[in-house]
Amino acid sequence: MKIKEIQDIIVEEFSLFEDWMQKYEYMIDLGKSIDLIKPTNKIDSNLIDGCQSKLWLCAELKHDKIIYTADSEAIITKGMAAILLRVFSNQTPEDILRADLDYIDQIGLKEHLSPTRANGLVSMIKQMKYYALAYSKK
Amino acid sequence: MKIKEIQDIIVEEFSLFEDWMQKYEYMIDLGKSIDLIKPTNKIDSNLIDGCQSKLWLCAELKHDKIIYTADSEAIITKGMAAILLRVFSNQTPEDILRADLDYIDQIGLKEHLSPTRANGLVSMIKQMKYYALAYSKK
Amino acid sequence: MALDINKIREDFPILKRKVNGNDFVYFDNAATSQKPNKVIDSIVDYYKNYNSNIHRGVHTVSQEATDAYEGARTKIQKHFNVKNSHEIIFTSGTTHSINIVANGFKDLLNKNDEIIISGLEHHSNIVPWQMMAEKNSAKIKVIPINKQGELNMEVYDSILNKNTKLVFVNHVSNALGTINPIKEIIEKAHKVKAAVLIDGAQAASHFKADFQELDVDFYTTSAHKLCGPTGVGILFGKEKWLNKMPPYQGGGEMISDVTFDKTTYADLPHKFEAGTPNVSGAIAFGVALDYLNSLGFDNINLYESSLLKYATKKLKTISGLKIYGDNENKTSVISFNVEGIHAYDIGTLLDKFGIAVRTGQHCAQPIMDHFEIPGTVRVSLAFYNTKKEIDKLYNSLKQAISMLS
Amino acid sequence: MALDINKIREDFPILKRKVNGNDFVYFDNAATSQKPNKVIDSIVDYYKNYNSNIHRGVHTVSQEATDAYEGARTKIQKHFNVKNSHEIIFTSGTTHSINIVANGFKDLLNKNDEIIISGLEHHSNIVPWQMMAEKNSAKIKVIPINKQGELNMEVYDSILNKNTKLVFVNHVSNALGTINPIKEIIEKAHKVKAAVLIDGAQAASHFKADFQELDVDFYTTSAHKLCGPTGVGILFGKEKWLNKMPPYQGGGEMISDVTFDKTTYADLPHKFEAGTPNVSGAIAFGVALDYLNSLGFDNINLYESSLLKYATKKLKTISGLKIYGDNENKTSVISFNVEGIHAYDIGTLLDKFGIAVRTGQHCAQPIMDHFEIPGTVRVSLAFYNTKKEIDKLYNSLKQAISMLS
Ligand SMILES: Cc1ncc(COP(=O)(O)O)c(C=O)c1O
Ligand SMILES: Cc1ncc(COP(=O)(O)O)c(C=O)c1O
Repeated sequence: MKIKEIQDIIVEEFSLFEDWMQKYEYMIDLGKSIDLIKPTNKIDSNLIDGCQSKLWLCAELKHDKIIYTADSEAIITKGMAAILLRVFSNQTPEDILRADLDYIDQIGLKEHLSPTRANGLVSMIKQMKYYALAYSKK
Repeated sequence: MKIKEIQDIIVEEFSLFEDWMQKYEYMIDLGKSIDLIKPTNKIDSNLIDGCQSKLWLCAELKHDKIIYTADSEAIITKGMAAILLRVFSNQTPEDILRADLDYIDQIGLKEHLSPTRANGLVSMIKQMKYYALAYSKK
Repeated sequence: MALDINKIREDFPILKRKVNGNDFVYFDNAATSQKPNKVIDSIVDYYKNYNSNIHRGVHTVSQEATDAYEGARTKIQKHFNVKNSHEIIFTSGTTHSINIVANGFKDLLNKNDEIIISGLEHHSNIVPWQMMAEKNSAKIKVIPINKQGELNMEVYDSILNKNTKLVFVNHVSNALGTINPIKEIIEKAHKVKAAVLIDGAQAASHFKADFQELDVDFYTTSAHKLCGPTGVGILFGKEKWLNKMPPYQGGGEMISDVTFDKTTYADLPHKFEAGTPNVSGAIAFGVALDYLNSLGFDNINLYESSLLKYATKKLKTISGLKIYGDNENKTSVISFNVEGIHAYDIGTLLDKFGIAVRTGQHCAQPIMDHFEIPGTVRVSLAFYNTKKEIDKLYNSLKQAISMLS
Repeated sequence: MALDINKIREDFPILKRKVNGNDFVYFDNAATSQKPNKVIDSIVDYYKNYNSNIHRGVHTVSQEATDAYEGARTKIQKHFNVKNSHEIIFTSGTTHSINIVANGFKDLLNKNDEIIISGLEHHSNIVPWQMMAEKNSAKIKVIPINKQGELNMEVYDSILNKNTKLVFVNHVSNALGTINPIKEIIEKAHKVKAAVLIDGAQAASHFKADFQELDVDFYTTSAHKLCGPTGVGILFGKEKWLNKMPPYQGGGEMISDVTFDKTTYADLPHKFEAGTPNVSGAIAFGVALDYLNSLGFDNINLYESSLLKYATKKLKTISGLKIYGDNENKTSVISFNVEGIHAYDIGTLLDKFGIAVRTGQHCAQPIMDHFEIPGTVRVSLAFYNTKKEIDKLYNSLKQAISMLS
């Protein structure tokens, strides 16, 4: 599926929630259910800077697509990471570089992506784009 | 004449002025007319700290009374100094130590004696009192 | 006289706002305090009526500003019972104050000298000494903390010796709220002729310290922690120390004579107040102290203690909740974790309920290392908080935990 | 578009006050500027609605404060056309900014290195270098000034050499108003690989500098000089220099990792922003720039030039009045003496007429020594001043002179 399509699905999913609590419960569930990263990849060199909870990000190229995996000690951060990875992972570097984040705005979670918020997600997105850039030049 | 009497005379004199301009013209005249200090005493060791214009103060004891002399580059400061010396000079150290400055308030020139004003007059008064203290202990 | 909290809350406009649709509950007072109208009004009054650069000005407005600025210094002097007003230096905050002293002692110490820091310190009180020790090779020793988050005074006794030149301890720990036995620390330090700097950033909003009675050598605090504005604080230093220390910054005000060959430094306090100071900030700081004194520190203390007791008792009933530094000598801070849940998650959900707490290391990583935790949730109270707000915290916390478990 | 000065004056509440019974005329703008309502309102808004400590906070109000604070940094970045926002460091003012650089170069220079200072400097720009040179034994050379109060550029060319590591010049002299040829100074310094710090405390309120076009290495200014609040300023530094320099103060924010053994410094700009910054001040600084930009610096410049010309011409008609630094390249400052009369006396009488001027050395004793005078009367103009006010100055000055002669 293309990035835009996945984003639209996510926006639709979130439109069903009636209040922030349902939304957060969903994020927390995402954070809990998804096993995002291989334990062997939970190493310091995969750590993202500037966050209150540890946040790891990994990327590998498979069949011209980047598979991202991530994990966080904080479950809400992990849930947010899951929402980001669902869109970006398993896409071509070029598509990833072109992708925007408007859907995060639309589902009302933009606050988590403020550059001044200490959760590391903005740095994580930057890092994902760097990986995409690196792989696109190969 | 006693300090209090001189102060009363000054207050009376100033009560005749109708506006600040007359008052300042009088001060300036005082500053101009009175030759306050011997040129040989205009030396750095007689300088008062913390003023925009140089201000010198001298004290000597004659017949148990202190004769103060002072001078300043700025004429208004010199005038103010003259008003202060008229009261304090030629008095006994004890009377000087006891004297207050309410008359300056009464003649409406208190602003010149603010401790934060850069004219040195507050330091000069302090210095006059120090001299009085020193002589009273002799 | 008991405080009328509802009336007091009227003084703080921000307490009326909503956060995420809920009434705002501010439990981040250790980070910064909220400001009463009087303080805000004094800033407006300054800028609307008598803003001017101070000192050396002969015009009326400059005089008014100077008098208000120096008047604030006198208020602070009186509040802390300081002997001379020139022993109060206006700084941009505690961090700046501490750096003045660390810089000052750089040249006064050498490699045989030792300084003692407590293990309960905020980064502001660690890094300057490390930077100093890099230059003069003085040795830094640490008073460790025990399980209750208190200083181990036996170790203090054992590391204190005739080479000790300085002891640095905060009055109240920002991460745990522990009140340190500063009187005892000072007395013992003075026996070996060491100077003592007390970092009062967390203490000054809770109690009134008497510097002469404490016989403290240096004391620092920030206005923004005690209902005053940002960007201003003080360094108190005994005259003899301030005279001994070299100036920290060069600039206007702090010199009495400048030529290209040589510069003579001005008298205290100007020697340490280079450049245009935060005039409106200093004045508003004085107004903040007036405000707090009008409530009365005894009253503040009494009320805050009862709040702390109430909150501690209530939070402890939550299963899996662990308070760090749960000791008898503490004030207004509850630092905790809930088993299996990350502090960040709790903070994020509490915010959704309108409750502001701080999460993380609280600039005190060594304390976190001591407890082997990445951080805590910190609830810090002020006199304008209420039991009702604590109830709301309790309920929201329970709900957050159930969402996160 | 010409400025509507009467409308602009409505923005400045202080201009409506009386001084000694007269309309207040403020000609002490080089000491500090007055503040428009928008700036004052932004401070009130901050404290009433979203005051909080910034960075690392996860709660909404902390986020709002952080966003506004960082937003102010971005405004400043754009205003001065700076490449990276982290090249803008918030400080407590120009003096602090300059001291960061002086401290930073302390370890980067040794006794064979030379630094060049202009003879037109404010004390803030002299003393830090003297303090630095005492430590690293670098040599300080001075660009002398000529009779018109301009820098002697021939001497500059002759003292600039491959040992020159730093050149420090103010953009505009506070004592005389001279605009220095900083573009030329920077270009020549770069040819010998020296860095250049421009002190823009007096310039930034009059014109908009483009730091990338100037290719300047460091630039400093204070908010209070450009319609912003006291207690905040900036240091601009090129990334490569800021990375090279050691931090100035230790404390919270400026470290990324603290243990008692070792501390790792945080990234720019935090490395130089230890402790709680002047949050409300930084935000209001941004608002002040917005305000000035809404008037337009070209308009401000044009209007101020015409005011200066008018005032200069008028004052020159007074016999015995001598202007120092009466040259072509100057802005908004008239520094003068009247023969046989002390500056202090003129300042005192003008104040009685409600007119605020500054008298004395203006923190620039070397310039006074150059002209062999104890000080001057300094009239410094801003865009909210009017020709009518200059007429009033002229008349009052004439009257003062007649009283004093
Ligand atoms: C040219 C110049 N440099 C530096 C300064 C110092 O600025 P501040 O006092 O805001 O630190 C001033 C202010 O008077 C100045 O005019
Ligand atoms: C104990 C302690 N010391 C020092 C500081 C630093 O104060 P400031 O950030 O106002 O410089 C703080 C503030 O967080 C603190 O809590």
